[in-house]
Amino acid sequence: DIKIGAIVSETGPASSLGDPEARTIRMMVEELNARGGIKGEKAKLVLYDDSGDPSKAKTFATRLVEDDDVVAMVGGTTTGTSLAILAVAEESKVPFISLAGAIEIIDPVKPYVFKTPHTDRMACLKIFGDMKSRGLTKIGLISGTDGFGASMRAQCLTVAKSSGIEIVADETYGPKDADMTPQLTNIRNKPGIQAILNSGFGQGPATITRNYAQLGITLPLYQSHGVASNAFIELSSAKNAEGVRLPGTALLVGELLDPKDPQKAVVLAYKASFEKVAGGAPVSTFGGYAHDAMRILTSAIAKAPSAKPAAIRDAIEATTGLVGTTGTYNYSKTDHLGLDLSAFRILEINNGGWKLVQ
Amino acid sequence: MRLSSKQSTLLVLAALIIVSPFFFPSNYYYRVGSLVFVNAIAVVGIVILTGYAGQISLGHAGFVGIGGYACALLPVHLGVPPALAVVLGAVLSGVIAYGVGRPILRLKGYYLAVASLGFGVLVAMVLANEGWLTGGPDGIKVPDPGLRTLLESLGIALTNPQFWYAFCGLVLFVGAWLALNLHDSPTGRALRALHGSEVAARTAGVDVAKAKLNAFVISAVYASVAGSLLALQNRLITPDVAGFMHSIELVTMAVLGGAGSVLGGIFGAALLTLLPQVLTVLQDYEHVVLGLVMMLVMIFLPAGLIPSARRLLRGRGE
Amino acid sequence: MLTVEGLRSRYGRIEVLHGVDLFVGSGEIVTVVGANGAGKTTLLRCLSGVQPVSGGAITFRGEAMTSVPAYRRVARGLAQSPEGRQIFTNLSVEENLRLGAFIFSDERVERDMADAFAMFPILREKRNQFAGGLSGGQQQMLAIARALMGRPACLLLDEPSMGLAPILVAQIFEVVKALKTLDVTVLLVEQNAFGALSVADRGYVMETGRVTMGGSADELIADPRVREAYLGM
Amino acid sequence: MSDLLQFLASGVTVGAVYALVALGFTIIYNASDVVNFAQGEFVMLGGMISVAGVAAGLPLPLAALIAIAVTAAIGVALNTFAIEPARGAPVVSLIIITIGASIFIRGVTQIVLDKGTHRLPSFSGDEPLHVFGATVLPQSLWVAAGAVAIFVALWLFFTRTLTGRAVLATSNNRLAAQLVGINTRFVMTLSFALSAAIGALAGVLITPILPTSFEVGISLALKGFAAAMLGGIGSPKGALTGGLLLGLMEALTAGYISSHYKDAVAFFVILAVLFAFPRGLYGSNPTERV
Amino acid sequence: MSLLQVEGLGISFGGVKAVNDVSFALDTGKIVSVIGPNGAGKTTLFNMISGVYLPKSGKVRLDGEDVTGMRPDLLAGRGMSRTFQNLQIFHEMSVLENVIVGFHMHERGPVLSDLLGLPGSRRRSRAAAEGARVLLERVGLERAAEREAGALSYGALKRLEIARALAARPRVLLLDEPAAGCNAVETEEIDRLICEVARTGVAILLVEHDMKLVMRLSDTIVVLDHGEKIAEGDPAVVSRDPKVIEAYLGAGTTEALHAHG
Ligand SMILES: Nc1ncnc2c1ncn2[C@@H]1O[C@H](COP(=O)(O)OP(=O)(O)OP(=O)(O)O)[C@@H](O)[C@H]1O
Ligand SMILES: Nc1ncnc2c1ncn2[C@@H]1O[C@H](COP(=O)(O)OP(=O)(O)OP(=O)(O)O)[C@@H](O)[C@H]1O
Ligand SMILES: [Mg+2]
Ligand SMILES: [Mg+2]
Repeated sequence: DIKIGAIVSETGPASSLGDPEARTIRMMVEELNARGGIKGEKAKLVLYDDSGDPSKAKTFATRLVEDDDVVAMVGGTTTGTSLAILAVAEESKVPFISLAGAIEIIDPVKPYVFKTPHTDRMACLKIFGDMKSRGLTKIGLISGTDGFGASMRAQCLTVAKSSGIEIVADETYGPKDADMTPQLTNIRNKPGIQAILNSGFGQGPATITRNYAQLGITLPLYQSHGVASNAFIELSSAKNAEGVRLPGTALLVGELLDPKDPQKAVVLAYKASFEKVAGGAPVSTFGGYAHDAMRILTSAIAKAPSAKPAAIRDAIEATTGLVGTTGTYNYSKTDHLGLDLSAFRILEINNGGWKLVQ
Repeated sequence: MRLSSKQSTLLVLAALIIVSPFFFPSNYYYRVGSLVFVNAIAVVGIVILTGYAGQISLGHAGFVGIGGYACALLPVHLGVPPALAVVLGAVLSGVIAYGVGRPILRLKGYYLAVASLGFGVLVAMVLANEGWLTGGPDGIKVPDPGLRTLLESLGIALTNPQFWYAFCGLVLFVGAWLALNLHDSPTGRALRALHGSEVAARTAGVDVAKAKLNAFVISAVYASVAGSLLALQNRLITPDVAGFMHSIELVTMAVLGGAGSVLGGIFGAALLTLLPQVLTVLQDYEHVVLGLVMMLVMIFLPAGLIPSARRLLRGRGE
Repeated sequence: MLTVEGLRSRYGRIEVLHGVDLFVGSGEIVTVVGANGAGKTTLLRCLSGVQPVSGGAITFRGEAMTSVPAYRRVARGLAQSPEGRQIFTNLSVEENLRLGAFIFSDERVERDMADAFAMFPILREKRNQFAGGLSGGQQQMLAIARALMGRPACLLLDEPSMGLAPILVAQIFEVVKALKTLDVTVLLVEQNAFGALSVADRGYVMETGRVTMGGSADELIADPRVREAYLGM
Repeated sequence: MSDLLQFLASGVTVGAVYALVALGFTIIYNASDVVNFAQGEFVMLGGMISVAGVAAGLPLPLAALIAIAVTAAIGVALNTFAIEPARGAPVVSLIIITIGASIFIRGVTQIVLDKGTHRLPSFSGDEPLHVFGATVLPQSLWVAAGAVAIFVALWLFFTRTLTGRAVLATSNNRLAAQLVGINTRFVMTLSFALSAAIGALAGVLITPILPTSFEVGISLALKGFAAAMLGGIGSPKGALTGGLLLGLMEALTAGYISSHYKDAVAFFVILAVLFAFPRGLYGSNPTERV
Repeated sequence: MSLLQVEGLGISFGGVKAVNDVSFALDTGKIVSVIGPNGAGKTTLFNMISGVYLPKSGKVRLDGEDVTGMRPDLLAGRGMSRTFQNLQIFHEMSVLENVIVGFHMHERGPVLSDLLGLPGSRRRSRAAAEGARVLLERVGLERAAEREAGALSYGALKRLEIARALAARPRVLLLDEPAAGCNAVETEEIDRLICEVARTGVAILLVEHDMKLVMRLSDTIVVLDHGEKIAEGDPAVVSRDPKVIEAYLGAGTTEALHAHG
C-alpha cells in the first residue's frame, strides 16, 4: 500500500473550508482505488481533523510521518495549520501540498512544501483589475477578523496603491456576527466611494450581502474567492446576491466554459462525482483545491521512480501542465505554487447562478 | 501522612514521565507526551487558583497567549534569547495578572468568571487584530531557542519531540512540586480556607484580597510558562491559544481530574489531550464520544478522577 | 403512628445509624435526646426521606415509607423543622411560609399564615424582608412556622429551641404542648433535655447511632444515668 | 441622525439575539445555580431541526414546533441522564457535564443532520421597513418581540406562580425544598425542558438573520452568557437588558468608534459595569448572615 | 483604659436600626455577656466590632486605638478573634486543618518560601499543627482530627469553631452562642473552657441564650433590645431588672435561674 496522509479542519471555525476538502480527499482516494490504485498498488488514506488548531495540526503531522509512515501529506486548511504542518514536513523530508492561501507557505521556497490555491494577493490583484476596468478606484474594504479575512485584507491593503486603487474605508466584522449594517452604513457614507470589497468566508459575506440589500446600497459589491460556492447564493438569497462579483475558479462555471477550455472536462468531472457523494452539498473552490492537490500528488507518485518521499517530492516539483479545477499547474524549483493570475476568473452572480465576466 | 501523599504524588509523576518513553514506538508519542505536559503545567496553575482558592477564571488562556507571544516577539524585536523570553513572559504575565487581578478578584463566582473571560477575550482580540505586531489570526513564527543544539554539543542527541518531552516533563515536575509545597503550606491553607468561607478566613487573619491575588498571579505564571513552551516547540503561535475555548478547555481539564488535586489536574490534562488522539479512529464520532466521556467521568467521579478514585479506595480500606 | 425498625444509615461508607428502633403513637409527644454526633439529626433526615436508608423500615400511619420520596412524605403529613434552620435565604419571609404550604392551594393557607404570624409576631413585621437577613433566632422561628404551614400530622423538630431567647424557648415548648391538643404528633429532638422531657409523653436516649434507653418522660427524668449524662444534674 | 437610528436598529437586532440566548440561561440557573453551557446548543438545535423540517417539506410553523418539542425533550434527557445522576456533585462538575453535553450534542447534530450552514426564510419577507431613514428587516422585529414575550412570560413565572417560587427555592436550598414537599427532581426536569424550549424558540427566530450550523452554539452561548452576567444572572429583566445593552454597545462602537474593537469595547463596558454592580445590573444581592 | 471599648456603635439595614448607640467596655481577663431577645442586634454588634460590617456611627477602640471599620484580618493581627452563630467552617478541609488556619497569623510567611517548601515554611506549619492538636484536645475533638470537617455533627462544629478562634491566641475573643446545640453536660464543658481561657487573660465577649451559663460566667452583662442597650451590670442585678425580665427572660426563667442558684 501507498500511505497518503491528510490533515484538514473538518470541524472548528474553518469547517466550511475543511469539510469539502475532507470529502474530496476521501472521494478521490476511493476513486483511485476503484480504478486499481497507483501502479497497481492501493492507496491508503490517513486523514485527521485538526479542528483549525495549529498545535493539533503539528501533532497530527508528526503522527503521520512518524507513526503512520505516509509518503506525502496534503492539507492545512488554514494558513496557521499549514505553517504548523510544513515545519514537520521540512524536518522529516516528507512532501506536503498545502490547501491554504498565504504566500509565506511557499515564499521563500521550501523544498518539500507546495500549495494549490491562489494566494490572497492574487485574488486582490484580480479584483482590483476588474474594478479598474470598470473605472472604480475609490473603494471601501470590509473584512472578517478570522485568518482568511485578515490575511486577505492585509494583502489588499498592500497591493492597492500599485493597482491604482484607493481604499477609503477599512472595516471589520466577527465571523459569526448577526448584523453588519453599522459598518456598511459608515462605508456608504464615505464621500466618493465607488465600490465595496468584502474579504471573508463562511456566513459573514452572506450577511453582508443581505445587509447591503437591506440598506439599499447600490454600489458594486465584490466578494472574495472565499465565498465561491452556491451555498453563498443560497444564504444571501439570490435576489440580494444579484450582481455580486468575485474572483473564482473555473469550477463554478464549468458549464459555461468554452468547450475548448482544457479545464472544462476536469471541472465537470469533479463536480459530478463530488455532488454524488456529498449529499446535496454544492462544490466549492476549497474542495477544488483539495482535488488539485490530490491530482498533483497521485500523478507524481505514478511518475516517481519509487514511492519514497524524496522521489515523490522530485516528481511533484517536475509537474507541469497539470490541469486542475483551480488552474493549470506548472511547478518548478523556484515556484511551488505553479499558478498565475489567469487561473482566476471574474464571476458575477446572475439570476441565482454564475456568469463569466470575461 | 500528608507529607507522604505529596511524595507519592511526585513519585508517581516522575515514574510516569521517565518510564513512559520505554513504551514509545515513535517520536509522535513524545510529541503527544510533551503536549500533555504543557497542558498540565497550565492546569496545575488552575488547580492552585480554582482548586485551592475556589476562584474561577475563564480567561487563563490569555496568559498562555502572553507567554507564547513573548517567545515570538521579544527575540525578534528586542533581541532577547528565546529561553530568556520564557522568563520575561512569565514576569510580564505575573505583572499583568497583578494589575488585572486587583479589580476583578473582588467579583465572585460567575461574575469573576465573566470578568476574567472578558480579559481573555481582550488578549485574544489584540493578538488577532494587531497583525503588524503579532502576525494576525494566522499567527507568527517563533525562533528556535537552540537548547537542543546545546544539548547536542554536550553529547546528548535527542530528536526534537524527545527534547521537548524531556524539557516539558522537567518543567511540569518542578511546577507540580511547587504546587504541592503550596498545598500544605500556610499560604496554601489560607487559599483553601477562603474557598470554604471568606469571612472565617478573614477573621482568622487571612488577607483575602492579597491571597486571591497571589493565587491569580501564580496561576498566571504557570499559564504563561505553558504558553511559552508550546510556542517554542511548535515554532509557531496563533491567537487561538489565548481564546475562550482554550480557557474553557483548561478549566475542564482541571475539574475532570479533580480541581483540588495536582495529580488530578495532570491526569485531567492527559485525558483531554490524549482522548482526541485516540478517538481519531472513530472519525465522525470523535466529538460524540469525547462529550460522552466528559459527562460520564463527572457523573461517576463527581469530585474528579483522582479525588473520587482516592475516596473509593480509602472507603474500601475502612 | 410512626414506627422505626432496625433503621440503618450511612454517610458514604461510614455507618452512623446502626439499627434504630422506636415508635411514636398517635397524638404523642416523643423526644429523643443524645450527645453531639449520636445520630439524632441523621435519624430525622431518614424519616423525612432526605437521607438514604441502608436498612430497616419506616412505617407511617400504617404505610411503608422507606422508599417514598421526600416530597411525597410531606403530602402524607410528615413535616420537619430541620437542624440549621435551612430557610430559603434568598426569598422573603412570607415566601418562605407560602412554600411551607407548597402542597396546598386553598384559602386555609392564608389562615395558617395568620396563625404563624400570631405565634411569632416578629415574622409579620419582617414578612417582606429576605429571610437571609433575619437574626439566627428569627430564622429558627421561621423554620418552625414553615414546618407548621405544611399542616403536618406528625411534626419532626430538630432542636427547635436552639438560638432562641429564654422567653421563646418557653413558648416553643408551649407550642409543642398545644400541638398535642390539635392532634399533631411530635417527634422532638432536643439538647435542652430537661425542657423537652417536661413536655414529652415519652423519650428515647440515643448513643452513637443506637437507641439505648426508652421510657416515659418521667421515668427518664428520674433515671440517674440520664440525669448525669444529659441533664447535668 | 439616520445613521444613529441605523446603528440603534442594528444594536436592537443583535441585542435581541443575545437577550434570547441569555433568557434561556435563567431558568436552569435559578433552579440549580448551574450555568448551562449547552444552552447555545439548544439554540442551534432549534434552528437546525427547523431547517431540516422545512427541507423535508414541512411548513415552517410545524417544523418550528417540532424543533422546540424535540429540543425540550433533549433538555429533559440531559437532565435525566446526566445532571440528575450526578446529584450532589459540586456545581463546577455539573458545569463540566453541560460542556460535555454541548460537545456531544454538536457531534450528534453533525452526524444526524449535517455540517452545512443554513438559513430559514424570514417569517414576513425580506422587504425592509424604513423608519426615518433607517432600515429594519421585519425579522428583527420578530426577534425583538420574541425576546420581550419570553421575558414577560419568565417574569410572570418567577414572580406570580408558586411553581416559579419552587424553582427558586430548589436552587436556594434543595434540602429545604424537599422538606416542604417540592418535587425537586420535577423542578429540574421542568427547568431543563423550559430552558431548552426557550433556546429552541430563540433558534427558530434568529435563524433567518443569523444562519445556523452545528457550530453556532458556542459563540451564541458566549455572548449570551456575557449578556446574562451583565444584567445579573438569574434575572429575566437582567437577561433582556444585558442582551440589548451588549448589542447596542457593539453596534454603536462599530458605528462610531471602530469595528475592529467592537467586541473589546463591549467587554470593557461589562467589566466597568461589574465594578460598579458586582452582581450585574439586576442581580440579587442577598448576603448570607454570619 | 479598657482593652476593648465600644462607643455609641450603630448601624441600620434598610432604614431599620439594628443597633443604635451601644457603648460598653471590656477588660483583660473579664467576661462580658451580651444578651437580648432574638433580633436585638447582638450578632450585628459582633459583626461591627470584628470588622465584618462597617458601623454607621460610633467607634470601636482596641487598646485605645481606633479600629472602627478595620478589616477583620488586620483586627485579627491585633488580637481579635471570633466564632460565628451561623457556622463558618472550611468544609472541605480536615478538622485539624480548620484549626491550623486559626494559627494563620502566627504561621504565615513569604509566599515564595511556601512555594519552595523551604525549611522555615515547613517549620511554621509543623508548629501550627502541633498547636492545633493541643486545642482539639481541649475541645474534645482530638479523635476527629483527620476527618473532613463537613462530616461533623452540629455540636462538634460549634466546638471546632471555638478551637479555631483560640488558635489565633486572641486578646479579645468574641463567642456567638458557643453552647447552642449542646446539651447540659456539653455546655458545662464549654463553660469550663471559657473560664480557663479568661483566666489566661483573654477578654471575652459572649452572646448566649443559655442563661445558666451566662449568669455563671459573666462579670458584666449588657442587655440589648431592639438595638438599644436597656441594661448593664452584674448578673444578679440584671437578671432581676424588670425590663430585662419582660423583654427577654420571661417570668418563668428567672425563677428557675434563681431556684438553681
Ligand atoms: N455529611 C456527613 N458526612 C459524613 N458524616 C456525617 C455527616 N453528617 C453527620 N455525620 C456523622 O454522623 C454522625 C451523626 O451525626 P448527627 O448530625 O446525626 O448527630 P446529632 O446527634 O444530630 O448531633 P448534634 O447534637 O451535634 O446535632 C456523626 O458522627 C457525624 O460526624
Ligand atoms: N444583613 C441584614 N439585612 C437586613 N436586616 C438585617 C441584617 N443583619 C441584621 N439584620 C436585622 O437586624 C436585627 C438584628 O439582628 P441580629 O442578628 O444582630 O440579632 P441577634 O441579637 O443576634 O439575634 P439572635 O439572638 O436571634 O441571634 C434583626 O432584626 C435582623 O433582621
Ligand atoms: Mg443534630
Ligand atoms: Mg445572633
